[in-house]
Amino acid sequence: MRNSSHPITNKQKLSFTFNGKKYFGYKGDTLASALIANNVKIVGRSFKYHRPRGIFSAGSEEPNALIELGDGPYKEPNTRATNIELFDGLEGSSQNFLGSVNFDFMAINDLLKNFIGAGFYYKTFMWPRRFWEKLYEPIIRRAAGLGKLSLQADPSQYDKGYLHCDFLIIGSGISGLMSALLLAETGGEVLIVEEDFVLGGRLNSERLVINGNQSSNWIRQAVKKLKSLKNVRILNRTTVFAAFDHGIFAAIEKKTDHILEKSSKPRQINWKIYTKLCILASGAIERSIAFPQNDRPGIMLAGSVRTYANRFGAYYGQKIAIYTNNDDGWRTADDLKNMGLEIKAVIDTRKGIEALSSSIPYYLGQTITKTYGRKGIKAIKLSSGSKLNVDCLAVSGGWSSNIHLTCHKRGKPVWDNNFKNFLSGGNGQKDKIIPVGAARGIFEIQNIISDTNRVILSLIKKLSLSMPNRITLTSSREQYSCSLDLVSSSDPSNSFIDLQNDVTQKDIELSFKEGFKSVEHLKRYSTLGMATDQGKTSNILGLASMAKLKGTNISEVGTTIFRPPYVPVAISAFAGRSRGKDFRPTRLTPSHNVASKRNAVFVETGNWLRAQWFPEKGEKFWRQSVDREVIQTRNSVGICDVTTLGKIDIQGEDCSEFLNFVYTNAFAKLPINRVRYGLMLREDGVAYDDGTTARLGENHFIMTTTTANAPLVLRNLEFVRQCLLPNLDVHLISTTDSWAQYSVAGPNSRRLLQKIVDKPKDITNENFPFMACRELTICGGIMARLFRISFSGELAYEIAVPTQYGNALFDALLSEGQEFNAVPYGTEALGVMRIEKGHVAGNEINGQTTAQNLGLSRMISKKADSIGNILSEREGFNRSDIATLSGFKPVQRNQKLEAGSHLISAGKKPTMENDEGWLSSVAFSPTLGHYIALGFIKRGEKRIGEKVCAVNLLQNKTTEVEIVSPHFIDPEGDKQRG
Amino acid sequence: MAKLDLKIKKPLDGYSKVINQIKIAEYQFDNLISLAIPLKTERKCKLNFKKSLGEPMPNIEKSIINKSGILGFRIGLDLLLVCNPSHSSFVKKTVPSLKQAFYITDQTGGWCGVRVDGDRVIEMLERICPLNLSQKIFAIGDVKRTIMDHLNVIIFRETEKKFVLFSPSSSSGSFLKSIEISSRNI
Amino acid sequence: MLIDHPLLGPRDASEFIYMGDAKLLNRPNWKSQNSKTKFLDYGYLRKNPAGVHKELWYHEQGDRSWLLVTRNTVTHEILKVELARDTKGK
Amino acid sequence: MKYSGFKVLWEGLKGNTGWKPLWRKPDPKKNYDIIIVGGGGHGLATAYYLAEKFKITNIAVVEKGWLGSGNIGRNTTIIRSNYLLPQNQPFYEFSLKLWENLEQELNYNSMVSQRGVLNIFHSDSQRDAFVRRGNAMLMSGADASLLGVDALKKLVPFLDFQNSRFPIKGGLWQPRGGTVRHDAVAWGYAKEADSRGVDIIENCETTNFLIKNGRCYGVETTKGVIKSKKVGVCVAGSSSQVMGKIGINLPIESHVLQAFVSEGLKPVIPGVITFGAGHFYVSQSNKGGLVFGGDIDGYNSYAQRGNLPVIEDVCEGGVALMPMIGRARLLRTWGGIMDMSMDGSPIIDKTKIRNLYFNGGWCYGGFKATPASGFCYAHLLATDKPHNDAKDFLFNRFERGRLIDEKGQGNQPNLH
Repeated sequence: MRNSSHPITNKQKLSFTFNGKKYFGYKGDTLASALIANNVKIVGRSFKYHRPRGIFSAGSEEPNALIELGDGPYKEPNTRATNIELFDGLEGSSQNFLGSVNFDFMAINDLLKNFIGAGFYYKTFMWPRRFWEKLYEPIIRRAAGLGKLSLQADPSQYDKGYLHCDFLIIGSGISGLMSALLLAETGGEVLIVEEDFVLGGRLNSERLVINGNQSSNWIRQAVKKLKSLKNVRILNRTTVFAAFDHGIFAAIEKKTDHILEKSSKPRQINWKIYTKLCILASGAIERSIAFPQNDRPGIMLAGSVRTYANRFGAYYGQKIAIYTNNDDGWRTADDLKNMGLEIKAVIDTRKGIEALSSSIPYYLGQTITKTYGRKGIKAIKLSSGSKLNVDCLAVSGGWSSNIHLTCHKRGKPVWDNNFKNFLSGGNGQKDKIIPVGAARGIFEIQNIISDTNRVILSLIKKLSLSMPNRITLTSSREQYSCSLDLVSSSDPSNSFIDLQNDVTQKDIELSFKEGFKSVEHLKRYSTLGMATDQGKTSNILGLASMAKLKGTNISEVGTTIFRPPYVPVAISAFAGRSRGKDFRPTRLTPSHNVASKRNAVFVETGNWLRAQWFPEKGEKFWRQSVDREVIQTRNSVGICDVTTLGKIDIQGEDCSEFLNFVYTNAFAKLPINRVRYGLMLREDGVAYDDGTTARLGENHFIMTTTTANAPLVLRNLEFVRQCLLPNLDVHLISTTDSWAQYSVAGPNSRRLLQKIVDKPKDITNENFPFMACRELTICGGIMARLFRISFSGELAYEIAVPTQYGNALFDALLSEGQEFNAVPYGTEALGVMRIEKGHVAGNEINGQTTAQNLGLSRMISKKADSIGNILSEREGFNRSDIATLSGFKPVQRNQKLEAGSHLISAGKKPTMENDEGWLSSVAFSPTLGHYIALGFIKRGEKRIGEKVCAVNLLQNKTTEVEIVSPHFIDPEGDKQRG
Repeated sequence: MAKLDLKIKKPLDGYSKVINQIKIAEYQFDNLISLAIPLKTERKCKLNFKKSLGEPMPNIEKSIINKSGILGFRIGLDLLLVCNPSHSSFVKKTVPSLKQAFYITDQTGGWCGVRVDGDRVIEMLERICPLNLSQKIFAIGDVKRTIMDHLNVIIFRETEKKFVLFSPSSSSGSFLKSIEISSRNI
Repeated sequence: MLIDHPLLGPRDASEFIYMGDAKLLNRPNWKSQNSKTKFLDYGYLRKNPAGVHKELWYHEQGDRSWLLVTRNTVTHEILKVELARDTKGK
Repeated sequence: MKYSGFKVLWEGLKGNTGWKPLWRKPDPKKNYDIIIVGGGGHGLATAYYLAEKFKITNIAVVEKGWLGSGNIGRNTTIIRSNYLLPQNQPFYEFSLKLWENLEQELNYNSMVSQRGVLNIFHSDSQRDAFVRRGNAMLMSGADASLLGVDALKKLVPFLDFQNSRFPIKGGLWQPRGGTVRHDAVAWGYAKEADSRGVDIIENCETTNFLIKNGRCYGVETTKGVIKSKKVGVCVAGSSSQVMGKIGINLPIESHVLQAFVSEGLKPVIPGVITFGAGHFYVSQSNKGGLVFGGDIDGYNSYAQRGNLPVIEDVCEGGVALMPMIGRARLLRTWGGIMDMSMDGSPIIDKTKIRNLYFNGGWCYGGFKATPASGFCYAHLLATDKPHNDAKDFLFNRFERGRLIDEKGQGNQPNLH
């Protein structure tokens, strides 16, 4: 119910639905506070036993109230009601039930608890073997899991961002705000990040007095001051969820989650924060106590009951008992009593303490042995035997410093026996995280104020920054001490340790009995702390329980560590904008526009889009276009954009020595204006890349690489330049994007180019023979480079112009080529022609093949050192039976070949032992009228003419093929020299 | 033979747009060349640079602009970029002069410039640029190279709220989209 | 991670490419005795310490320099960053 | 202890009082026939097969931390035998066959779940490579099929077939691949090795090897000296550290591989799906979490944790491949230390010290290899001869130039 005099009731009224029913709340509510105010008791079902569960906490530690938020593609499962800022039109529903949340058929599991305790599934479901996937597992899978995904693409937008600061302050409670005020005075950049939509942290939930006024006054002043400072930035609705190396933190900002209208702005922003230091003012999280039937709706953390009452005016019940092992529980009793609610009793597990409130009935040294009310607590029974009728039980097992982030770099928490609490242990490295306030294990406000002053001022002193004055605040006085009475001894199978994963005291006992005693084994066997809350409210209970069983204490038992993220974060938020078509950038070639106009079909080649073929009217099938492009090129002239090949400008006095070293073959004696084919190995002697390198001047070369390897080759060349041969004068510039380059191939290529170049005589066969190159001008003075190289085996050139002219040149070549019936061709025709000619490409140089495999071993010069030279001499590279590059034709010429088929000698079975090689590249050759292939087969060069089987078991196909030379056309190279 | 006229195509065809008060426009230039400093000739190159461009050769991550509006960026220990927006004698005079000391590579077509200008530019850049944009770290006239949205970008700060971003021309469409989305998302 | 580039200051590690053990700087002489053994050692064997490690990083999305980084492989703390070519000169 | 459905019922009725520890916690004896250094999946499997198949039971497994605390306890649980190379494929197929009977053999339900492994391809040359690989699988007796887009639309309709940057062109499908509940594998092997007399000694770190005249005769540990006739090292992730104690450098670097799990969700992912145009693979655990991963961080590390760029890269791949997972939340990330070898393949071999054996270099493929690795290592330890299916996993392959480079990346471990 709602306290009608609470200030929240003056705010805007909001309507929302939960499980299809309409309710009202106020601006400033969370979904959880609004549900409590509307007397919604059961919000979900537990993971395993499907027990009815209510809201348990008021923050991101919530184990029970996981709901499905939104509808259709916006549906978001497993959302913690305690973290959802209420908005008008919100739609939420419970999850993980069969039937309805109030009547769940799966609750049968609760009755089977004895048979399906920790790890039961390891001991059964093994027979018969086939039944696992067919029967047992599908049942288990359907029963497990929490919410449902919509199965539709996430329609929201997400973004990322980068923030830099000197001081990152996580949390805006009193210690966070004080730290910010102090550190801001040093002039450093301060970034305050607050998970909640309001600033102030715990102060919002308490009735504390600061400087004689309600603490909210002080928050207002502090925030106002901070907002006025230029060097302070505040992000609310933002959770720092992970700490990484060297002061890098990740935070998720909920930008539009609290707005119903689907905004065009991103829903969430994943900030990467770079900071010199982090002040961790993340407060503390209350823990539960394990006792029989401690999971009923209406049993809540005491601090959360207080939060709902103080901050939201929302009461879960009106007859309240408090069960505590520490002083803080009593404060809840006081606050609620002051609001006029009936406090049935404070039950404090501690004997021999002074009652902390005289006006409230209390029981000291007693425990709760039983609770009543399956769908909402009705009564509790004490160890003394008395039974109290209650409609809400506030439980406090003490407070745990919220040190999640300090564990992300594997910092081991250390046990503080004083406050029964794990503190940040650091991890021996400068991890740049400095806890303050409750996160540092200081729980009383007057001490938090003095300690925060002390910690931050000494930090400022250590950093030799300008010293601010300490902040003098007077406050209410708090008192806190805590016991470790966390686990009940009766009815262990109904005493819940981990509410979300339904881990009971009995499960801990069973783990112990079966030898799973180390904390890690306990976690893995019982699933303690492995739910979506990472056991924020329960881990200590499990450890206390194990300590009790082992007869030792918690610090001996140790703890598992928290792993990032602090709260679960949408996978989309990590992807940001890099999804769909924007998953990776798209690179377009200079001829892209012209090609689009000619209806080219494009293909992804790495990040490039290249024209694959250019369909013409009436062509229905890709092969028709490709065959035409090949034939037209071989008969006359074709033009293909080859800009994507890597181009590296190499200049310097020692270029030729450098090239001799990075290629296996020699380049020093390459004359100016000539091109040479080069082979690169990796240092392990395996073939790496190939391409042509042209010499434009004494100290100037242009290297080409394959498209795929362009950045890698540059990286390796830079390695050689800087790390292996730093005394050479060599400079490397990638010019892939700077030059548009087109292959002009076919018998009419020279005639076409002669129409373009400014001095046609310069490129006659005599002046410009095969493997010549030259810088020249075209079209009336435009700088260009011409290379007489041929991938297709035809008379062919590659012509390069500065990229800005590329589009126009492609157009010009096609229009000037009309008289020759010039054709643009795409990567498919390019591939067909190179296979016909027997040139290798990525399918052949795949990182596994050697120069020897490729039949290029003679290219490894033994006159000079080169990368990979020595290790290519190893025995395994030079065995007589290695597979070598060969050509293959189907014996029945009308048969199709498939790349990836394996080669088996005729009459042998297709087994691994009989495997002799494979087909690497296959094409239909329109020139020859049948399929052809390049491939590798053992001793291929000696087996020309032999017939073997190309086996494609995936298609259950065997094709007889003949081993031939890889050069299917013009093996003597007359055409390219013509 | 009929003389063919090859028309220049700028990567973004002269794009210009205002989104959320941020002016986004293709930064056009006539020439962009890189200068590599030959091994152990830093002194000679410094003299040549001063002589050719009239300004001292900048230190790494710093820039100069000369009276003809020509920009010089030092992007590596032995590497500079020189960008000529529109000065007419650049190719005929400046380049041959620089050639006497440096190795020159023409990169005019290789890079695409985008100028972003406006009060909210920092907010926008925060969404894609991992660098610290505080003027204490990234002063006016500084030039840095980094990665934005998977792309290599050279970022040059002209004023407090005005930057020029150079990215590879082949992917300039994707990069422009990144800038547009960033501007829209703030 | 952040790598404090000796010329450019701290830069996000995502601008860099990792190569590995700095022994790769010391390529054997191909004409030396046992050159094959030396190349095998150079190419394949690693000390791989749990602790301080000298390693090579390439500032691919930056100034294209190869860096020699001294880093602890257990804590990831970076102790020293140098230009690889400078250390070669020494 | 024999487990069964009946036993679970019976114990349930009795209040679960009769369960016993899965393995003893013995103190080390002075002498053993064989000591296995490393109580992870491979070490425990080795001990089990030595006892079961080679009838050698006087064995100690010494483990630095808690049993199963290495990569068996922090992997993404995938089993498959979709390898290309003849040195690998038969070995992994052998392993898959052992997985298929493991639960019955160990009387422990490790939830071997053969729901299939799918590798998506996005280009013609990727398809060519997958065809070659699929044929290698079939030739070594494994199962494989090539699925076209239509088949994929039926099998995994939630992939982005419409709007993806790199279009989905098909997939290589191995129906017998799947997942296993990883911790339970260690526990099952431990239980059965223990019941055959193997001493599993936890919290017992090997500090040195006892070596005399080039022969190893035991180990020094934090629980004292333990002698044995043979010592088998099986500590992938820490191989260099352990072998470094006697000055042996390995062709191995240690790298961190991160893994991720989402919050629990009702079943959506049928088997294992691997993206071919980025770094992302995913399966869904029986508890409902999407278990996913990608590439290693790429730098040498013993930290068992990683950094943000890889998390982003993996999630980008995930959302690109199947945009419906976008609203699922990442719950937990963690990291394991990988023995990244110089050609991406493992080593099961003798060392230059007599009676000292080595098993490591599993890169991030070690989990699926667990049974076969244990079996083959047991074979080597018992007979001094390599098992036929692991006969190429030798140290000297680097010297001989007989590399087993499945990915074709050469001697750069962080690329494998």
